[in-house]
Amino acid sequence: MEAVQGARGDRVLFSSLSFNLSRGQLLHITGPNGSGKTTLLRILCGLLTPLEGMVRWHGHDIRSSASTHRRECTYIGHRDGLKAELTALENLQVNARMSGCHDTKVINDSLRLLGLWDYQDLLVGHLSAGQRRRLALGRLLVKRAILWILDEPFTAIDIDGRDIIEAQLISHLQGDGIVVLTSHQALSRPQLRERCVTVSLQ
Amino acid sequence: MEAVQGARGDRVLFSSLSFNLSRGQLLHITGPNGSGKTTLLRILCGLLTPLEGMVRWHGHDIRSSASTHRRECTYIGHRDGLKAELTALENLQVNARMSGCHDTKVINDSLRLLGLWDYQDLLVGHLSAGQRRRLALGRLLVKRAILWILDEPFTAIDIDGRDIIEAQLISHLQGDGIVVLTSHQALSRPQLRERCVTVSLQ
Amino acid sequence: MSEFFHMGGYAFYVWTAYGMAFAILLINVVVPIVRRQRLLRDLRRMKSRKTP
Amino acid sequence: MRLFRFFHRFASPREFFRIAGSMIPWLAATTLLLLLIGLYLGLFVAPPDYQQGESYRIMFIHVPSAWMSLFVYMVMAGTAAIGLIWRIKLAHVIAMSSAPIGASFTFLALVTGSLWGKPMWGAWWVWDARLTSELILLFLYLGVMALYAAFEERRTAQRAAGILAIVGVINVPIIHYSVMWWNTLHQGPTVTKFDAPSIHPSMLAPLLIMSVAFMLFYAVVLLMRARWEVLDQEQRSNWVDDYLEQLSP
Amino acid sequence: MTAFTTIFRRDIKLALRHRSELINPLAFFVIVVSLFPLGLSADSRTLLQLAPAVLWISALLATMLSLESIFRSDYEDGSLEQLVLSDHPLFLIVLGKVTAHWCTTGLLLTLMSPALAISLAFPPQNLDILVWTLLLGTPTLSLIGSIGVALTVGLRRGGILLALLILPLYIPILIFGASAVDMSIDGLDVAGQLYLLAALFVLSLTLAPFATSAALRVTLE
Amino acid sequence: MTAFTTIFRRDIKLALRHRSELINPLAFFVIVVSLFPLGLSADSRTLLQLAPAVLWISALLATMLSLESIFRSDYEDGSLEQLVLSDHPLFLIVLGKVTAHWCTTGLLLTLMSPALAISLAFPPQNLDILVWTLLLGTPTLSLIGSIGVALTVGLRRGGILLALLILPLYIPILIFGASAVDMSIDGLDVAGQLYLLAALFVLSLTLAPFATSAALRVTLE
Ligand code: HEM
Ligand SMILES: Nc1ncnc2c1ncn2[C@@H]1O[C@H](COP(=O)(O)OP(=O)(O)OP(=O)(O)O)[C@@H](O)[C@H]1O
Ligand SMILES: Nc1ncnc2c1ncn2[C@@H]1O[C@H](COP(=O)(O)OP(=O)(O)OP(=O)(O)O)[C@@H](O)[C@H]1O
Ligand SMILES: [Mg+2]
Ligand SMILES: [Mg+2]
Repeated sequence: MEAVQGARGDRVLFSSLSFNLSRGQLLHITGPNGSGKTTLLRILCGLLTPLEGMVRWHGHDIRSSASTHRRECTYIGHRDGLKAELTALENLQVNARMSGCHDTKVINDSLRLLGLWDYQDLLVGHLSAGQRRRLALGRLLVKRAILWILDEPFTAIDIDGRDIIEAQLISHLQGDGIVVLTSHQALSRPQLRERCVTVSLQ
Repeated sequence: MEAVQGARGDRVLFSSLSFNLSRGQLLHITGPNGSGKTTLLRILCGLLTPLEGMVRWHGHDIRSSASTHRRECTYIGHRDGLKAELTALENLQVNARMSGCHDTKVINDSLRLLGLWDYQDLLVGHLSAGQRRRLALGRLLVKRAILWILDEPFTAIDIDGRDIIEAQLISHLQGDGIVVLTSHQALSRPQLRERCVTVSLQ
Repeated sequence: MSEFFHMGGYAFYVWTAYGMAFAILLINVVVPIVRRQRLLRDLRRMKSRKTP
Repeated sequence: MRLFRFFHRFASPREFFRIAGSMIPWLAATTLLLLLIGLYLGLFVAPPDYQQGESYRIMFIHVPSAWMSLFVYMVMAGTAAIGLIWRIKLAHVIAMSSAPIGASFTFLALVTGSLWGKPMWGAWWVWDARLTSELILLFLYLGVMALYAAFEERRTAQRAAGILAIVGVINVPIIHYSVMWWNTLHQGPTVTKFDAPSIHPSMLAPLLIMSVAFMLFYAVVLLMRARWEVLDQEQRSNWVDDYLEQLSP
Repeated sequence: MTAFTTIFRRDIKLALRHRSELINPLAFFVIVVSLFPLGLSADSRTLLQLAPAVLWISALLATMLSLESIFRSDYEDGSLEQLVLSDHPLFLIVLGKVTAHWCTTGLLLTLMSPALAISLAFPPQNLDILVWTLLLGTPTLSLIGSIGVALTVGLRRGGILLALLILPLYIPILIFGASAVDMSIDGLDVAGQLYLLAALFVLSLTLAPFATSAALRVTLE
Repeated sequence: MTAFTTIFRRDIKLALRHRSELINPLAFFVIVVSLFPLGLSADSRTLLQLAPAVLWISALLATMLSLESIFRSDYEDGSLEQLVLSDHPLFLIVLGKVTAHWCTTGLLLTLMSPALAISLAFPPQNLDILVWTLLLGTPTLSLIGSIGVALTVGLRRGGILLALLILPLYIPILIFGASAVDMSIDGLDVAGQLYLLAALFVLSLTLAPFATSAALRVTLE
């Protein structure tokens, strides 16, 4: 569902890159450090404008149909987007409400699933790096968008956590979702690997 | 070279932990998210005071012999400690000078080794996550301390980079250095594994 | 007696001053007592959560 | 040596909690008694001043609270320094419990001062050296309290606020000597002069008694605050559990 | 509207969580106002002459210094890019944040101002005009300020640049506000100034959120 | 000494790299000074009366607003913990940073002040006293400020708390500085005030770096 692309800063990182994704597919973007993975993801979710070309979603340029695209897409970047002064629960509540989910059950289930149930009343500033990353990924569970764009989702996350998240990715793909992610490690589950398209930069 | 330990915030993370390290050994601290790995490393390098017990270096409490300990130890945390407004080269120069190294050859060699030679005149703010991490690790090469304390050194680093860094760890250990690190992934090189002691938190 | 309260025309100043003093001393006594109650309540709750 | 051992024991949280608990009732009773005597002497016995009439009776609270505002600050800074240098937890607790009490004395001195100033100088407030520096003292107290509240981790909060308290000590001599260094509206030293105090004994007596009463009051409130702070800080130790058990069988 | 209320409540909660931060702009206001009598060798006539300007300038500086809190911390922890990507209209989100900011600064400053005015020998019968000008002026300050913050939030140490950008825009408000207070002390009619302040408020209320949203989208690139 | 010069040169280089930031405190100083004639209905006699206070207060606020840059960005990117862990005495590093800060703010403000003073109808023959008080006072402001920044750097949105902490400590300097300028206009002798300012400078030069180092070690925990 996407097409041609551009550059960053003064140097062109990738040019005439182009690919299509259909429902149920996972796109794994790989490449050495500095090859432009983050740049590409930010273009895909509309935070950066490509130097040339455009990104299409359901066939429309995402700049013209920005609101549909935003509603159907969740981006999780290098930074977690959590408020250190709110508790884990409050953070997830705000995130849920901002994406139209008012169901406490969904929120509670997500906390349990992510292994944060016991930490729900702790301020996020007091969580460890990995716990914070898990909470950030909780956005995926409360929003239920079609397109997930994840920039190194597994940083700071332990093996258990990785397992949980990969399971979520699988069920999302089985439910006809689309995932775009970067990661320096290979995906471990065969169910993921069989649905996976890889794009290597440089 | 170290002894008993304590806690963080209001909750005790680990208690009566104690271990000894001798020259040429690598300590791999593992544990799920939030188990206190970062806390332990910050105690080991003197940034946090343990709730109880003390850390000994050459047999002395590091609080009383702080300057020896600081001279002989390098810590690289979750954050990189680089100035976004200076170029890669300038950052490494400042770091080198602050640790008593005035030799441009050492600095140039480190840049080459880390694969940053071509990026030396780029502002660090324009480097990618992995390039920045590499530059932060450059501290190890210019300071030549005995004790290296590394908090998830491989985050955001690609496979090539990981290889380079593991090679450095091996040569450091062979030169009678000590390494303490955390990482959610296992170490890949057999030379590292045979010198490795593992401490699991919780 | 009313002359005493009159304070030679300075009643407002003198009595406000004494009143303020009384109020502030009282607050200083009350705050720790309230804190005591709250702390004991919190500690008990925490302990009862821990035991079962 | 005995004294040293006493302090050493006193500095252990558990003993402090116990000893302070047993001291409070006695101290409180003495304070109340002195306050009543002071008020009686000050309001009924002491004669009106020949210059200021009855308004001078504000002195019996103004001057003790002004003195206490300085004294408490020095206690706070002193204990903070002890806590930082010798890493004694109890010293930090005393320092941080002193801050709100000192702030209220300062506030009281300011309010009563301006209630006294209106009839005497014809203005609620003038920007002269002593008044200003007392106002700064209030801000310093508030700064220490705000900094203490701003950190989540208690130990860091105590030490950071302690450093600020020590830095602010410079203000204390400025307040005290301001009336001598600058010619101001405010009264010069009348009581604290080294030779004979230039004040009539029937006025001096209630003033001194009220001062002692304020001092004791400070001690009582400080111990009360410090006890609960210690209990909170030590909530993980066994003796706290024992104590709670003892309270609610 | 969900976006507005969610964000408004979130920001108020954040402010309340750090109660000390809530009183900080207030404390700053008090301190700056009291710097003036200190720096001047003051008698009450000169003070009164200065009072309107000093009160207004201090309120302006207190607002300005607290402006960064509207977006800075959200930017730094990555929440801001999430808000920009959310499927609610960005201007509603912005409006929620600005309203929360005003409630925790401008509103409190306004409520505080009479006490300070009295210490500057301000005549009590004119306090209502002072309060009215501040009540109409401070929301405008927050609104305009949000544009400046949005423009500078991507820069490190944007603090002073921000001041530089928005002060020129603040000057008209300062002039109308201070002169209204000044004239009311002299017993003149100030309805004109008040209408002007109200007009500026309405204008910025309708335009500033859009400008801020646009600025955010640009600086986040 | 390597530590002092390395850090000093690093910070100066950082300041020069963002030339706009170098002129920011200056610009702020200029703008605040010019707000006053706007907020007041000004004739040159009242202006002259105000000039010392306005100049000093603006210099103080400009310094204060730029204080955060001493440690904040180093804290955020993790450089600060590396500096604390380095094997050089921390107070030398602190001194290097404070000196760099003063060179890029206080020194520039001082050099700028005569021009602004003239615009406030300041008598030219008294400019030297103005410059001297600022030259002795602004380094003290930077030094004391560094303690405050070190204490608040670990807190999010420490900005206004910082003001609350250090303004009380700044007030004596303001009073001596402004009153010296004021008295010199009236033709009085101000040697006493200048000595006092010099004494405060020496005192803070010897004590502040240690207090700052201690504060840094505490807040980094
Ligand atoms: C807001 C206004 C005032 C403030 C902030 C204030 C503050 C102080 C302070 C801080 C002290 C203690 C000084 C020291 O021990 O070094 C003090 C003492 C005193 N004040 Fe005030 N004062 C105020 C108004 C007044 C007024 C209006 C009077 C009487 C006309 C007054 C009479 C005294 C006296 C007699 C002492 C005792 C002096 C001594 O012997 O040390 N004060 N005041
Ligand atoms: N500043 C703090 N104040 C209070 N508690 C904290 C603070 N920082 C961390 N903690 C607590 O300490 C625990 C351990 O944190 P730490 O960062 O050491 O974990 P970690 O083992 O490094 O985890 P990760 O693998 O996720 O990085 C966390 O669960 C958190 O609750
Ligand atoms: N703000 C910027 N301005 C200019 N150039 C930039 C900027 N951000 C990144 N770059 C350049 O773009 C290149 C790619 O950056 P990007 O962050 O997309 O890499 P990446 O593939 O995500 O790498 P990593 O695996 O290290 O995260 C970098 O080499 C850098 O030189
Ligand atoms: Mg990246
Ligand atoms: Mg960690």
